[in-house]
Amino acid sequence: MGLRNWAYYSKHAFINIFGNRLVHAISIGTIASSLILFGSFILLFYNLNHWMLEWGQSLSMSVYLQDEIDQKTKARIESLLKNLPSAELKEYISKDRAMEDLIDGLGVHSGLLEGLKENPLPASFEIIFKDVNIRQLDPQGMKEEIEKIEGVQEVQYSEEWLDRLEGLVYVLKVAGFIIAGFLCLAVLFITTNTIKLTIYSRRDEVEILKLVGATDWFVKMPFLIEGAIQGLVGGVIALSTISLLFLLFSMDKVHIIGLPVLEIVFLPMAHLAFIILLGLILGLIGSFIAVGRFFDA
Amino acid sequence: MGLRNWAYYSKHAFINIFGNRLVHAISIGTIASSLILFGSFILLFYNLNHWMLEWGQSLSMSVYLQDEIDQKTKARIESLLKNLPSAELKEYISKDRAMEDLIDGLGVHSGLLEGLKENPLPASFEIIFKDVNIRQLDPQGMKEEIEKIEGVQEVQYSEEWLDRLEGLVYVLKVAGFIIAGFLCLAVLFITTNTIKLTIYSRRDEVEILKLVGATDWFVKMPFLIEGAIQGLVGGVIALSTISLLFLLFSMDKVHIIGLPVLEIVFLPMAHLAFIILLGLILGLIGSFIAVGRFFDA
Amino acid sequence: MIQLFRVSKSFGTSKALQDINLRIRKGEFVFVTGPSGAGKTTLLRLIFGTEPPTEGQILIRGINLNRIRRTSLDLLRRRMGFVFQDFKLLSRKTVFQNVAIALEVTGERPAIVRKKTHQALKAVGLSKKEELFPLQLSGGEQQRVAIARAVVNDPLILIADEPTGNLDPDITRDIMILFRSINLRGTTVIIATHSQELMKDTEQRIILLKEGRMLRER
Amino acid sequence: MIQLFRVSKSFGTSKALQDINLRIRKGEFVFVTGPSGAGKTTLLRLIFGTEPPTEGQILIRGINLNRIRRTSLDLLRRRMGFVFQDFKLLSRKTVFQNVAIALEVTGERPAIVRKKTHQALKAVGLSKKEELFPLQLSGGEQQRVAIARAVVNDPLILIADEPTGNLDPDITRDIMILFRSINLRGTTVIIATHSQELMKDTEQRIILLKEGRMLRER
Ligand SMILES: Nc1ncnc2c1ncn2[C@@H]1O[C@H](COP(=O)(O)OP(=O)(O)OP(=O)(O)O)[C@@H](O)[C@H]1O
Ligand SMILES: Nc1ncnc2c1ncn2[C@@H]1O[C@H](COP(=O)(O)OP(=O)(O)OP(=O)(O)O)[C@@H](O)[C@H]1O
Ligand SMILES: [Mg+2]
Ligand SMILES: [Mg+2]
Repeated sequence: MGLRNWAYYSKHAFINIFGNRLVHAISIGTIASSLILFGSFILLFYNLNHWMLEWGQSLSMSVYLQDEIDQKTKARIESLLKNLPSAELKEYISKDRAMEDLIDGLGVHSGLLEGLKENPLPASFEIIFKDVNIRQLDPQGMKEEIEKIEGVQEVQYSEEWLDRLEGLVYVLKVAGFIIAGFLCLAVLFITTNTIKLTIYSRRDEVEILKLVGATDWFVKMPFLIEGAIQGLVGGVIALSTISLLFLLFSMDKVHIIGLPVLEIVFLPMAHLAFIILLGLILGLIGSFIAVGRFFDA
Repeated sequence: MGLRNWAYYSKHAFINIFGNRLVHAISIGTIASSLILFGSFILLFYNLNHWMLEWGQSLSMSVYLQDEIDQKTKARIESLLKNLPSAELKEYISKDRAMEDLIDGLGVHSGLLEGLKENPLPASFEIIFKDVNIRQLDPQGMKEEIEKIEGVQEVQYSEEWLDRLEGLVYVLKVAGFIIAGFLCLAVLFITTNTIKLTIYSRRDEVEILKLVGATDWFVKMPFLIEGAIQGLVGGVIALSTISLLFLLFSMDKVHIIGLPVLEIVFLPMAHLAFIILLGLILGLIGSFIAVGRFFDA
Repeated sequence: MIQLFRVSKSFGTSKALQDINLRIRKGEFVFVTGPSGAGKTTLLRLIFGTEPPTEGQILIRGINLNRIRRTSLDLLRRRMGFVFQDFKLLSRKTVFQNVAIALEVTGERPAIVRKKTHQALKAVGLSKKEELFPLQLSGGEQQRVAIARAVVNDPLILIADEPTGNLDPDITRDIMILFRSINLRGTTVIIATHSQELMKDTEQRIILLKEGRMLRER
Repeated sequence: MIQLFRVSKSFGTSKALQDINLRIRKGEFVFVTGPSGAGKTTLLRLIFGTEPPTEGQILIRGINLNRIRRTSLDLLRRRMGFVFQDFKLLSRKTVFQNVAIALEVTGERPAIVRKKTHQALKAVGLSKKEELFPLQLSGGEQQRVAIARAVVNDPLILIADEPTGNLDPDITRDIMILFRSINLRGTTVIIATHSQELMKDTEQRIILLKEGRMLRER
């Protein structure tokens, strides 16, 4: 197909869009709203995933201190821990607090501790490693490193629950992809149906163009371009709406839904581009299927 | 409007559906798939809610036994507990298991227990109250009641976490309604747009009927009936599909998504009727809006 | 019956009709003629109330179309028959349904709808084609369906826009006889046509339009 | 140029054409006539390849339409012009675009498309209406757009179905002169018509159809 043909196709696509602006507006509205459904789900899913990962990826360590250290040593340990890469010093638990926690934890059995003369529990610093890929972290090496610090008695970390969380994240991911797949099918179906209807309302055009000797492609191309444009515009509208929704929900005071203050993150660029691309592709596929129909009849 | 008019309207609605069966099929498909989205969400949401409530409404109690009871007394207590209304006997924790659990729970601090000569922990029965409205249950009275049983040392239950779960259920509910609201809007928009397109492709009919002196209602009624039928059929198709999906997912071996085996429940009748009704109403509103448009032009 | 006072009709800058004064009495039989684009169709559509005049007043049976309510216009249309130049048939309905609809809108009883529809289709020679769809008919057959629809409800006023453009001389004669007989039963008939032949051997009144103006009457 | 051997066409049980044998040579000027529903339009559509014959063979410029490939039919149609009885104009495109499309499908250069389109519209007297849409035109004007589209690509074969049914005598004469001049430049012209007037003072060949059969030729 030469350049001149493309000029015709595009020209006619735009003439058609103008001539059928009502139908196009309706169709774009439908495509946009189904893409909004899709995009909102992706956004929700992405955030759930994000929260899960953030939660799951925070490896926490307890650094137990020797009983007899002075304030200076303690301050030194504290500053050393603070400077560990991507670590966050959560809290300092004194010997007394440790005992209180233990009594609470034992509940009815706390009578067990009644015989103790002195508090055998060590004080500790609790640290959390955030925003790191848990697989790249070497907790064992870290533990040994920290234990070398003067005044540190022992370092403990628990890994077991990580597996559980990772399982949950995995379930969420699989469920998410299944739902996204279903949604995608529904959106494809709705989009192609809508474009089918727009073309159906103009089936006389197809007939007349064939009567003046237009090739199948000459007839189809403007419809395909129109479909692509509808999808593209629908995608852009959907994305704008989702962005707006995002801004609305991520405002400082989102207590309308009573959610605990969770940090809402927006989709990464790749996902954004994907929604627009999806609109474009759906528009193309929709018009392709739809226009094909009216050639056999 | 007399009976004869209704006969005409219905007759023409059916003639039109037959004459425009392609357009109607497309439109019904779109309506059905957007209702499927909506219904699936309702089903998912209903199940989440169900799980939460089931989880949240299971009050668990520990019944601690005296140390010196014999097998017969223990068996009597067991059968008494089993017969409590809506109670489920979860497990029996022996003195030894209780100690193991405690050691696990203490972790590094388990050294504390090293000095003990004998196991001071009591054996216990764990019971769960399921499928009851937590607010109607009187845990305190229950506790006192059970403590009267011969051989029972003490009864403990914890209530504090219930509040937290109830909060979560509330958040889920509010979020669910917001999402359902958005979905409903989108479905309404898609449905009306689709019906608009079907009517748009037949705008000549509106014109010609007006030219032969038909009243506005005479022209509109068949379109409204057609819209209602489209919505109704779409709703029924959506419901059937959702039922099928439900059957698929609630099959014994639903390990495709790796979900822990959760009991999936189907929607109650009222919800089912609602989806069909929604289809009907959307079809009516859609055609009402759509046909109105072509009267002013 | 029909009165036009200083009626003009413009579409944007183009003037389709200018300063038309006209009075058609009950039971008259009138031809409207003139070259292509002279304004014949526009004149008929103004009388039928499909378009409002840009200027002037139109009275049908004493009712001013400028002031008529929507529902009264519907009622008025049921007493008028119009053969459109482009037929305006419902392509998704059968020939029978297309003609019957003009009676159904009046709320006529089904039995009478059937009887009158059959009669009208017989009068235009389409009895055998009742169950076909418009697109399965020849051009002339479609035109006759349009004529049947216009006469089926015994209109007070029958307006026909180039009703024989697609018909052969024999059928044209039959249709003109049909129009005359309807006219004899008291219906006012207005026919727009180019055909010299149609108007040749009549004594009927002829209104000649040219570029939107009434040139002369006979 | 055009040959039909024992061609029949049925729609369901109704026979629109029966056993037609016909040969039209290059450069001929032929009228097809006959009463409404005789099969004129059907005959022209068979020649144009819009409908396949139920029986028999049709050859256009030596090509058998029964065996022609889809793309070759597209190419063939570009060398033919067809004035449809119901015009078949694109209602969402302007008059200019409606005519230009017949050239654009051939991949003609834009400058030439513009020039030829203006010429064709001028030939039918619609220079002033180029930017209007079909529904803003009178019936006769629409018919002339259809004629302009049919002649704009200098067709080898021009087929016109009742091309003057909505035109007044003056314009009819102009259109016939246009057809004659195209014919003189070598184009084969086939016109279906009811109009006795159109065929009155010609020496042209006339094919008379009745109930699907060829009755006689002149
Ligand atoms: N909707 C419209 N918009 C713009 N111009 C219009 C419109 N309708 C009619 N016209 C113009 O008004 C003029 C008169 O049109 P009209 O249809 O009345 O002519 P006519 O006498 O019926 O012609 P014909 O014999 O060809 O049918 C024409 O020039 C036409 O282009
Ligand atoms: N698609 C179709 N289905 C059924 N019957 C058809 C179809 N097309 C044409 N016919 C029938 O074939 C016959 C011939 O139709 P055709 O259109 O060829 O007539 P015509 O000679 O052009 O008539 P006119 O002068 O009225 O245009 C008619 O009786 C018509 O009803
Ligand atoms: Mg006209
Ligand atoms: Mg014909």
